[in-house]
Amino acid sequence: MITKVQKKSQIKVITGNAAAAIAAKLARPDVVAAYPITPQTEVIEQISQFHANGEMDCELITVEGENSAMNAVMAASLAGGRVFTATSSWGLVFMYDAILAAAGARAPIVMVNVNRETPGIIAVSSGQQDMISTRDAGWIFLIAEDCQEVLDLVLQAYRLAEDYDIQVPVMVHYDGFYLSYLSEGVDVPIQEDVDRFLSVLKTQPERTKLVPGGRLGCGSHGILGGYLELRHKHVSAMERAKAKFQQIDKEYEEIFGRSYGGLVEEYRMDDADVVLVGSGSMCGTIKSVIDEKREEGVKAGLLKMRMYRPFPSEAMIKALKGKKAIGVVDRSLCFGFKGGPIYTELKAFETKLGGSKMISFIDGIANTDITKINVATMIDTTCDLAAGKNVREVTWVSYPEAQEEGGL
Amino acid sequence: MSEVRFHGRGGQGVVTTSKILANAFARTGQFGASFPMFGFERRGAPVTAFGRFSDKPIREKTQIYNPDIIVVLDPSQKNSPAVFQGLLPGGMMLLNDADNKVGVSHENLRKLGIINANKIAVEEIGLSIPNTVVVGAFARMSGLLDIEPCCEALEDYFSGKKLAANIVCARRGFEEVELFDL
Amino acid sequence: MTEKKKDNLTKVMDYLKHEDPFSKGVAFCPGCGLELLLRFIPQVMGNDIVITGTPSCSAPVLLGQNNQSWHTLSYFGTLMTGAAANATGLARYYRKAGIKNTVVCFNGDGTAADIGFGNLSGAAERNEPFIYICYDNEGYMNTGIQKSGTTPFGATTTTTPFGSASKGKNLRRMNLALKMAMHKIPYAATATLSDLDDLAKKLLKAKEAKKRGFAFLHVFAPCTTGWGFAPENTIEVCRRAVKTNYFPLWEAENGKIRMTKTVKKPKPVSTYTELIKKFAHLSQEDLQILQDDVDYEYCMLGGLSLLEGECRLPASLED
Amino acid sequence: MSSNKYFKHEGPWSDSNDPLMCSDTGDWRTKRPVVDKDKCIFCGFCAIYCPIQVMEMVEESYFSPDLDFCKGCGICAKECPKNAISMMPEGDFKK
Repeated sequence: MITKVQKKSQIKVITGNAAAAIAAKLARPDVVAAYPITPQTEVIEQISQFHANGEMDCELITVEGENSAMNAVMAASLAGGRVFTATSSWGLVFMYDAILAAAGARAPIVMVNVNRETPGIIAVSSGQQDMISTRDAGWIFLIAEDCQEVLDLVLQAYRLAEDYDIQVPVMVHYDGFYLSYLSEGVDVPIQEDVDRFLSVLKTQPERTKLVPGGRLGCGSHGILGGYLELRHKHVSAMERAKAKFQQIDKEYEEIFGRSYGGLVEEYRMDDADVVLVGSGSMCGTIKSVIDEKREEGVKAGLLKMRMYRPFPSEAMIKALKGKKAIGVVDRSLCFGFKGGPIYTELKAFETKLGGSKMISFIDGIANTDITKINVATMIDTTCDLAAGKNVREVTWVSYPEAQEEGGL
Repeated sequence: MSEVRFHGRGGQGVVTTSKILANAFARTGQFGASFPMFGFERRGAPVTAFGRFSDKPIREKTQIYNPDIIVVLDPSQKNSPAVFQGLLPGGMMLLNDADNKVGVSHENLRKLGIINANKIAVEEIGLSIPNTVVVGAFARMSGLLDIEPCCEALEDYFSGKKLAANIVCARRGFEEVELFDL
Repeated sequence: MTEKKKDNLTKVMDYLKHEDPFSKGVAFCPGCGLELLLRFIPQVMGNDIVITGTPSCSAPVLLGQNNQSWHTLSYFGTLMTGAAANATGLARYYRKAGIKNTVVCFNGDGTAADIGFGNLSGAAERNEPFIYICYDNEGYMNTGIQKSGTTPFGATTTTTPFGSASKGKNLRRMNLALKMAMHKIPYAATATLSDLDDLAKKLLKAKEAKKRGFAFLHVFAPCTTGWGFAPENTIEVCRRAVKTNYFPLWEAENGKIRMTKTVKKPKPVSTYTELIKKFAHLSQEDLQILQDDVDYEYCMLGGLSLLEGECRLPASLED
Repeated sequence: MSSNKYFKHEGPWSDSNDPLMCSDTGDWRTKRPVVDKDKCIFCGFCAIYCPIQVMEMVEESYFSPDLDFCKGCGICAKECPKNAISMMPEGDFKK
């Protein structure tokens, strides 16, 4: 008979940034390296305070820039350490070369990226453009909807990144200015439960590690066939990550009592005719509007992407197949395409959706707020599409001027 | 669900007011969510924060456009149109003001609470940071929660002598707020 | 006869206590200063070092090919932008895990002085516990001889060619080692291949200093191919660089500079440049500019080294 | 898992527990160092300055290059204080 641990998890009212910092602390990383940037700053401040209080026994490297943060954690993780870093926007872009190197080196890094706009303008505003700018770097991308999920995903990310069968770095994204600064109740698990959840990794074979005198070197040139082999191994690991993440989500539920459905979360999808596809903090608002629309008799549902890379195409096709109309909400742009990035990618699977029609919504970029009214507009427009009405392929929800001018 | 908008200036603890209230709601088994409106936070600059308080989980992650309650920590903004923007019918307003006369009006405003929070704060903590007084006054005016969870919530933000002084602030806010039905 | 001969053996041999971990046949040019330096370091410091490297002349040998390797050292190879940060990550993790280590971050002047200087400076400021060695061949040799921050005045490279409107590089070189010493790190030094006993001593001092934090070594390593001198002259070029004060040898503990070799009667810099084709086009006037720059730099250094006696590190600042 | 034809590991790791790679750099040589054993005073300068470290001690009496790898740079000859090493055209030795 197992004696139940007396300590219990606690609800704490904290920001998404604090949730990320606490999750990092609970994962007991060996090395943390980070550089502050709005809206991520609080993450590294909190970790610094934990470290200063002696609550976090890690090597804390207060680097001189994000590029060094990524380079430091990459090397530390390949030496065998558990690592953590956090950034946002321009910081993510300043890391870009190291992000590619870390993925290619298969360094199991866990990083938090607090989404913020990137291109051109020094815009301190929300948006997922930074995520899109790095989507083909070979990292696994997970996206959180609320502060609780920030904490849960960071813990799940360690299981995924460091899994012997995966060994791919994981980036946990959450919306800056929304979840970063939003204070809400978060169920903070106790250390023993987190240790138990992560202990599975200790039962696996050891990954290759850089040891002094170990006669192993990391960063070998892949010559001809060797390079191809590495690329194929990487892509194969990304594919395996889908089933692995599904399994990790289930195991997480067994210990912590929370599950999100794995790669995608389906909200009122069973009998839905029209579906919005979304990701991140907008999903909470969408759920709330869907409930109101359901009262009016509109059969709307939400498909929330929790995993963006690898693209969970099978799970999405399964959930979306046969729906009358799908509106994909993008918080970023896909320059050179009219529709948003997720829309453009999902469009590749259109023939497998059994005739579902698709449209693209662009909102929540460049300091715009995805309001309940905006979401209602999106659902109405998707209903129009389902009803066979003539609907624009791409709608900039907060920028009707574009449509008036006869533009996109 | 009650949607609350907080108006003040950098240095008054506007965002913290909203955070403490969210914390207090969570302590009663209810739900609270608080976040600041984006912008550069500098001492003296106008600051807006949002709070949602409910007995059900709060999922909305948007700014608040139609508040049920407005809380004004900076008296100089009390007649600003931005403060009343979108106020729903039957709305409430909590005002930190040395002048306890009803000097504001709005068609949707039905209840007004006035508290001289700066004065109490100076007396208790020696600084004119009105936020914890306003927390107590909010509990009383809104009737949404008792003062005890508010005092408990302060433990997450203060400690030692500061905590004790701020608890006194919150209690005095709760007791001394003057309520007017309009 | 044999006994007498044994006494002649250079004392440098005494420093070579460890095996050469490199394969005999590696792809460096004949007469390459980098190759000598790279083989020398582990023979002095030991084979249990972890070396980090970046794309450069050293990379084709330092990094492996597929599963194969040119040497038995543990190495980590990535990007020029983050070399010092890579070494930081390694050294910090080993410290946390209690793994005995000597991390050597080995880079050319392109990484150290130019693209990777930001994180080199950051690592020095944080006094990270590893050794950074810059082999300075005064340009980007691996990409085909382009100008770097340490390329001296007048030198031709493929991006500072000689022409009617250009003397080669029209700018003066930066003094990387002095910049690093000014971070007040436990140890910073210059060295070159003609003075191998001096180099060996400094490698061992750096290894010792690493226990207190950051150690930086700036090693002058001429490039026969990129500079245009006969392969057999590599060591002679180094020797003349020292004898003309073109590359003075010094060390600095906590920023306090001490000359490790003083040249009694420095030769004119032309005795150095005459060996090297990249300076061949320079007129007497141009050479004077280079001479003036060398003199000026040496004067600054000399002034700083004179502070040695008066300038004591306060006990409160000792580790 | 995909195949391990080129790499033993998931990522780009080289393994020097296997035999090291090695090129026949002796073939690069156009001139060959020839040591005059009588002139050699066994100072070892040729050995310490040899970039590829192929000057080997013979009977603690003189030094001799490993011609399988010597690239023929001539540093040994140049640095020898007794001019005991001469660089001879490689063609002279071809059979």
